[in-house]
Amino acid sequence: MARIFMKGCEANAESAVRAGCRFFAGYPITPQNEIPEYFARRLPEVGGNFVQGESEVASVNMLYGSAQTGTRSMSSSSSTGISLYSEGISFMASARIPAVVVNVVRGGPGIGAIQPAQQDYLQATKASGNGGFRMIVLAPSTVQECVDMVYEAFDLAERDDNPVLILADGVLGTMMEPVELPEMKSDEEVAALKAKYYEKAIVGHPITDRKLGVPGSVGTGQEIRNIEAAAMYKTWDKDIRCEEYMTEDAEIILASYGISARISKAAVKDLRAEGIKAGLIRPITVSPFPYDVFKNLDFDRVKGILDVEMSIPAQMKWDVEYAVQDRLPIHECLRSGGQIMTKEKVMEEAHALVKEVL
Amino acid sequence: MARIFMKGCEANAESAVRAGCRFFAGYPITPQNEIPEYFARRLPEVGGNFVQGESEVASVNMLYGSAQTGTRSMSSSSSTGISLYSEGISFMASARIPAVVVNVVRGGPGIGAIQPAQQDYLQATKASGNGGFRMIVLAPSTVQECVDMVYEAFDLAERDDNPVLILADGVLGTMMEPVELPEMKSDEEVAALKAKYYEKAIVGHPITDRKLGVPGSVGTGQEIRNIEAAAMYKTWDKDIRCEEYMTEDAEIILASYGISARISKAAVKDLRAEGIKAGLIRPITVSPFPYDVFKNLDFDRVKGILDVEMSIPAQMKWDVEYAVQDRLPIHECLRSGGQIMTKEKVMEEAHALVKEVL
Amino acid sequence: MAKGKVEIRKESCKNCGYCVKYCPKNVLEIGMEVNSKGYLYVTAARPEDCIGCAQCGIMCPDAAIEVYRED
Amino acid sequence: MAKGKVEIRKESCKNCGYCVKYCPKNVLEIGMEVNSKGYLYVTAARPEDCIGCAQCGIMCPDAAIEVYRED
Amino acid sequence: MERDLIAAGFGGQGVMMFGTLLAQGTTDATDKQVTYFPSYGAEMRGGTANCYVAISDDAIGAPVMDQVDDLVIFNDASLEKFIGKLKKGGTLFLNTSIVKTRPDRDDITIVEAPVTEMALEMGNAKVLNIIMLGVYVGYSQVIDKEVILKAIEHKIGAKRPQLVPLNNEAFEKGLEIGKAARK
Amino acid sequence: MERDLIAAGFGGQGVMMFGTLLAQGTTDATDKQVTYFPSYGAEMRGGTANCYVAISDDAIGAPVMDQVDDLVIFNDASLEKFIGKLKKGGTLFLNTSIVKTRPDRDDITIVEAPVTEMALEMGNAKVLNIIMLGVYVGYSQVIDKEVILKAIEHKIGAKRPQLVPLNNEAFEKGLEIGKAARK
Amino acid sequence: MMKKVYARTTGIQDKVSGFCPGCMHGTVHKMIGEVAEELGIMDRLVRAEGVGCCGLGQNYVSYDTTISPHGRACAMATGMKRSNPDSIIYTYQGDGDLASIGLAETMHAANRNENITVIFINNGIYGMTGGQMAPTTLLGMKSTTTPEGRDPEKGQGYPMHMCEILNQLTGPYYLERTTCTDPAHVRKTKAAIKKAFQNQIDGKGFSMVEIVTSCPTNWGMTPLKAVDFINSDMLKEYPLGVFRDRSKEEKEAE
Amino acid sequence: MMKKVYARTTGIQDKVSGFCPGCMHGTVHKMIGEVAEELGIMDRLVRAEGVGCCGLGQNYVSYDTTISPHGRACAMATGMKRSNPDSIIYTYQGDGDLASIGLAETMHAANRNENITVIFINNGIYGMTGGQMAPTTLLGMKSTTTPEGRDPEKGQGYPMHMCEILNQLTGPYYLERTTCTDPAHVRKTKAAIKKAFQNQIDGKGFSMVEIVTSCPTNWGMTPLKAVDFINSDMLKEYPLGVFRDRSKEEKEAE
Ligand SMILES: Cc1ncc(C[n+]2csc(CCOP(=O)(O)OP(=O)(O)O)c2C)c(N)n1
Ligand SMILES: Cc1ncc(C[n+]2csc(CCOP(=O)(O)OP(=O)(O)O)c2C)c(N)n1
Ligand code: SF4
Ligand code: SF4
Ligand code: SF4
Ligand code: SF4
Repeated sequence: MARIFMKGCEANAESAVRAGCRFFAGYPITPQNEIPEYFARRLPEVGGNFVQGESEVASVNMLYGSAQTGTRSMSSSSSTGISLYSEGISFMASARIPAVVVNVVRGGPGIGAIQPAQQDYLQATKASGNGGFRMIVLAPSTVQECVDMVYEAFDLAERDDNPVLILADGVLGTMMEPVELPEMKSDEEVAALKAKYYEKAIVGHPITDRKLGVPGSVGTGQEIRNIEAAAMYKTWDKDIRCEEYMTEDAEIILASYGISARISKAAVKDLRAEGIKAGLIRPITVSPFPYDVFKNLDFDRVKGILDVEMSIPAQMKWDVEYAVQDRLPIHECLRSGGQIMTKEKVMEEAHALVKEVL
Repeated sequence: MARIFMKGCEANAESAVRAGCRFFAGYPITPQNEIPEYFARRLPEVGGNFVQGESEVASVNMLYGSAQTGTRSMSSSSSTGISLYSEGISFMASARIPAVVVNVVRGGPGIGAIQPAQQDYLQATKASGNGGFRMIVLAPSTVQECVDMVYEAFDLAERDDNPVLILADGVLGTMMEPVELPEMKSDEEVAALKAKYYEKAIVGHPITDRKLGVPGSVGTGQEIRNIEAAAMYKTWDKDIRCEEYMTEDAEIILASYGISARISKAAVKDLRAEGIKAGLIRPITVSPFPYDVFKNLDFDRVKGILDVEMSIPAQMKWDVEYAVQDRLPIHECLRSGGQIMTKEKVMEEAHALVKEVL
Repeated sequence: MAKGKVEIRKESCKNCGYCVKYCPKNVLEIGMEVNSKGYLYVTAARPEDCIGCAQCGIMCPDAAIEVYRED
Repeated sequence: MAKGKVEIRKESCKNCGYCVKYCPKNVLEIGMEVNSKGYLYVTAARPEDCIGCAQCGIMCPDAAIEVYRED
Repeated sequence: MERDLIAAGFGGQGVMMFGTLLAQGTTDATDKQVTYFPSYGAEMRGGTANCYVAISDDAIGAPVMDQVDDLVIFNDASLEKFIGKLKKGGTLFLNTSIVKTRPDRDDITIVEAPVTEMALEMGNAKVLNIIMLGVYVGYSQVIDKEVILKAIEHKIGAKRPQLVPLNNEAFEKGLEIGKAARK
Repeated sequence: MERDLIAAGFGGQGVMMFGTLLAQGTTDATDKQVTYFPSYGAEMRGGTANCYVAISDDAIGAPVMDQVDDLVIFNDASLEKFIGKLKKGGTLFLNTSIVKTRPDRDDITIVEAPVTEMALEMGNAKVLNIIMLGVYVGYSQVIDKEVILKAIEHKIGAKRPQLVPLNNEAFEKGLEIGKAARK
Repeated sequence: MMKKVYARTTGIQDKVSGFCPGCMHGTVHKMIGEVAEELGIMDRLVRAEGVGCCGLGQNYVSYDTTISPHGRACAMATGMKRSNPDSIIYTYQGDGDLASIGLAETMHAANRNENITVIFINNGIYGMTGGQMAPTTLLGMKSTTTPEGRDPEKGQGYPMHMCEILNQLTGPYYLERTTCTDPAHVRKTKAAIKKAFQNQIDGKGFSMVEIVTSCPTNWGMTPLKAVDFINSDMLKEYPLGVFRDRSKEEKEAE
Repeated sequence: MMKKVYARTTGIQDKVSGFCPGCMHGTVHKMIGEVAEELGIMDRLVRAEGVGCCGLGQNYVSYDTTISPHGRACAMATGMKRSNPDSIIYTYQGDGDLASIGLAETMHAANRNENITVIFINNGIYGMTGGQMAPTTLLGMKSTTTPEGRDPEKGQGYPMHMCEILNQLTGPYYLERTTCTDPAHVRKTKAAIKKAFQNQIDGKGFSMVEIVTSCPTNWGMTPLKAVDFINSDMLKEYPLGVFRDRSKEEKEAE
């Protein structure tokens, strides 16, 4: 496969098109503008529809509408815009509608800063809206992973009848890297996907086969639906994905996801070069979270954890603590508000940890 | 003080007025309609302003606007409406604006059911919007507590320059109970509160003392602001509140908040009557969460925990697990989607737990 | 003989009175019996006067009335 | 002698050309020097022609021009 | 001691007023703890309406109960829905004007009253709930009759004082039936 | 081996094009790993613009670095902002037409070129970045000159083929300066 | 032999609706079904439902139905229609839904001339939540949030005229306001609904029928009194008529 | 002796603005300051800022300023004005902010006749995010989301005329559209802004001045070419004028 030098946002969008995505609705917001802009050019070429929503609230509901037809559908936004998606995402999760949403995170809270951040972790993994629903949340750390994860996300969404979130960040959105693109699904394949969804689609049946889209129910209905959803979430154990790098003999562990993990990995190499037995645990699915990888650490060998994220206060650290409990000191290596994590910063904090625990 | 028989929503609103609240903006949604309706009648009487926003998004931003003048300001909504508050709440937390928001939770996710639920726990405590900000979240379990907490919430909000959330539910919103109302702040006291806030207010200064409301910053500003906010959150340890009922010698612990806790308490009494050594831990502040109360349990004596909430999947259980770790079995006693927890259900699940662990 | 006929689904009737008011022949009346939803439902008090004009059916919000006419 | 005078804050000028175009006396010109933001800024090439009409000042989006006139 | 009650019927039968008068009256006239919880469907009219009232000397736990001491039923649908929630030995109050079925239980007491008919006889169909309240208080003796008369004054008198005598009369009528059933 | 670079200047000086041509060219012509990260202020114009390029034989870690091998500077503000990020022994490429100050460091090499003036002489102020790219490639020899010529063809030629010869010429001019500075 | 001249439409299920006595939501649901039968589109019909008493229709109608977040029906319908152009999509929305929280979604769908049909129930009040002020509430009308009557001097605003407002946009194809106060008006409303669906079938674009109806429950009136109130008060504020009909313009241009 | 006849207003700080060369955001910021000086309200002035290039003014103006979520400035200003009636509150919003995401907030504030002043910068495009289509983008105009030019046949909608739309509401007190293409128009714009603030001082209610401006950067034109484009194209779609002036009506009624 040929390498193509692409911007993260555009690679995301192209990959979605290749996966059969034929509908995108979204609203401009930095640093993800190139996603809608790419779809605006690209979707008409493949007979799909691009709509610039009048707002994020409108966009997420256009997504919700389109997804109910069985057309592979996607939207993207960033941080403050994703807050406006809360209600719509909650509706889709309640009505069990598959769709793919990308959050190219920027500095927050509030309008924050247009520069990259990882400040939406708890929102993404614990509560992207009211009602306690959950989503599979994938966290890429390279443009290639953006491409691969978006491509796969549609399958996961349809498997579970649930929205899937890609938790990217402004670095991944705006940086360029060589990528290999997945194969383009043919028109027939795209049509077949839609046909396969027909029984679950809310749109397009004769009255003899009437469907009702249900983001809520009266009586005991809602409880039953919540029980079903909870049971489905339990099946996600098998979907947990996690990269472990040089952890076999590690004495300190860097815990990090997404863009920070990539930087941490470079730091691990440098630490090893210095003779420090460092390793990296990178949750690839941040929801479901790979708690067991942390729980199963050899707590006699490992002496400390460095939580590396572009968020203040720390957020993923919470999940790490949940797993590790009081068994290890967990230090923080944080940047925030659009300040990008650097290898130098990670090295500095890692040295501080080493000094304390080794 | 005289007992007055009042509906939860109305008691909430009256208490706010007595605390000096002079602005309310909100949008109708069951089961909290009586809050805006009460304010619509009451605020004009005390020279305050009631605005029926055209939507939740408009309402939360009216709140944001009013709060920046130093006028005690409040809003309320329910579940799916609270999702639409996400962006506005995140802005207020970022700009460090004090305001009080009440969520009278109903069944979710999505539009859910108009009946009572506790389905918004993780959203309330972990991510009421983008950006990783936090709020103090108070969880009343009686109408009297609604009254007391709303009254106090304004002080907390102003102390921290941060929004405060009251996490109620549809039972508390619609039930009637006798309550004692707190004293009415005089016009002078209300004016003094506003005057005291003048230095922090964004609205109302001459250009020599110009103020800028900042829900975000460029350069390193946002990171600095996040560091300051994170430091402020750390001061909340002193604010943690938790009710412990018959825990001294308890062998099983019911963990529950809000309306479910009240029901659990009745169950504890009945269990004790049966000779079962049960106790109740009720987080009153669900954020910050009383982790230490759980961590400091005597794990030799206590044999199991029953997590009682009106949410499926369980949500507060997550916080309990975070504290208790693998040291005790944690069973679930859940209702959801508008089905109200009953003492009978709690007894049944408690018996099952007892059977297994005692 | 009547030129028309109304069939009333008594369970659907909610006693709004529209059909009674708009029947040009004064055929219908609110009856004295309650359906399972607790409404006193409409009956054709003077069926012989019905001309099958369907005004009642058109006005009924609850589709409680079907109308027949001499062919 | 000139009846008017312009004072130009060279750091504020962004070389949009509005003042040059709307000056009725053709007093102003884009100069050949760059300010610290990298813009070639405006200068009064023919100050003696200035009548102090303030058209340039009014048009300048960046409030880079203040205008004086003979009293 | 806690005494729990569910009242249930159609929307429009005054079920909620039944509950509020009882709860309001008890709050005003006693030191007891009281909770009142109303429950509606999404429909504004014609749906079901029911409410839960608890009266107790101590703090009240659940404002919504699975098992109650008293059940006040205004229509058949509600009987079917709620009969399972009546405790063994509990009392069922039935509006026999409307409710045609009878529960298949012999561990409860049934107090019957044709309150719809009685109300129609009194010339105002709306007071059926007040008659039933009389029946309930007369039979259960859970509170003094004055408590309710005051509550009527307070809640109904505030907006429509002209209706107070009629409601008092309705209440007394029910009270008689209730007392009679006690024997 | 990884080689990292920051290029920085005003918006409008073609800083981003400098970085993309380098990164795009390297991707197309080699097997190396490449990352390019652009960074802007909120303003559309007149703000600062800078970009980070990493070229490496292995997987690249941080696409944004605190310490780089090469620093390409187009104005004074950028020099002040970024000089601290240049590694000991690194190379600083300066647009001397604009940059008047000089850094207070003796642990680096400075390659100077008056690229704004040169571009003006060539009749198109916009090619200053391409000249600088020539200087950079000529001096660093990080890639073959053909790689950039192809990239110019590819990126600039696609939209404005008429500009390719001018850009090629600009690149060659820079290349000469760069090569000369090597000696 | 008697022939059925008025039949219950197959567009509604064999159920009793959840609407209050006399509520014209029922009337309109019935008509939509009748129109779908007459146009032969029943099996292509899809409803994007607003939130409110509108929502009580979800288990009453017999075709595909989906529930949008409050106010967002037009956005949802946009996504549905773009991805399933063969379906006939209509939104069904109350005044709170369409004109308050959903104002932007409604207007922008109209401005894009989305090929959808909008049925707008203007009953001057919030129904399901219990009688709060709507954008269409008449001046002086009491609601639970304007307990002394809507008063613009108190910052409570003025009645909003959606047909007139949408008519300021170039986008929409057809805009008409009707009512259901007597059989003649019901027939007119049905004709308007039919036209609105026909436009969609023909690919013409955005059609809205605004129907002035009653909410006897929250108006605190009997159904018949409420009809009188429509005639005496509502229609004064909301005059009936066709506000936009591009098909007419097209014909005239021919 | 020379007298200063055109001075830099104290309404802006001693800084260089972040706006692009020739961007009329700067012109308007300046005028607002001048008007505030002339009306003596500088120390009461408060700005509720929209998101967009508007926001670049936050550290440029010299009085109280607060940033609303994108599109919600009119809602925020409502809360501010209700709770601080003595402050003079204005919103400053672009076309994406006011007419796209914030359409409902803008219209409902107008409908309530909130006593605020709205300064609306109509430059036909999204500025800060890099040139996406705005509701006011002209037909045929290229943007990054309409790469082949805005085309209603592709469901991209039509230019929206906010003065005309708001004029359908009973609420607003004053609506005018102006431009800044030459000194005479700049003066007219300033007069309109002054009137809009005077109305607020007098408690009259909602005033909006829509100013047709350029975005040279995203239009891809030099500032001067962009001025020509306003005159040749924008003003054809957006005619200047007073659309509503209740003070005139009041005078006539006297
Ligand atoms: C986001 C959100 N806000 C509020 C509500 C509560 N709510 C349900 S229906 C309704 C309004 C109903 O009024 P209208 O749209 O006029 O319809 P009607 O009931 O009169 O038919 C509201 C506000 C909701 N479900 N979702
Ligand atoms: C909720 C939200 N959505 C999107 C954005 C991104 N955004 C910033 S400015 C802007 C639009 C700018 O356009 P306009 O309102 O026309 O103002 P201009 O920049 O042209 O002055 C957008 C969409 C945001 N900040 N918040
Ligand atoms: S119109 Fe229908 S619902 Fe109304 S009274 Fe007649 S049959 Fe009953
Ligand atoms: S108008 Fe102002 S910014 Fe433009 S060229 Fe003249 S002085 Fe410079
Ligand atoms: S509340 Fe009003 S709108 Fe809703 S069903 Fe009843 S009458 Fe109709
Ligand atoms: S991008 Fe456009 S609107 Fe924004 S400052 Fe530049 S010229 Fe002005």
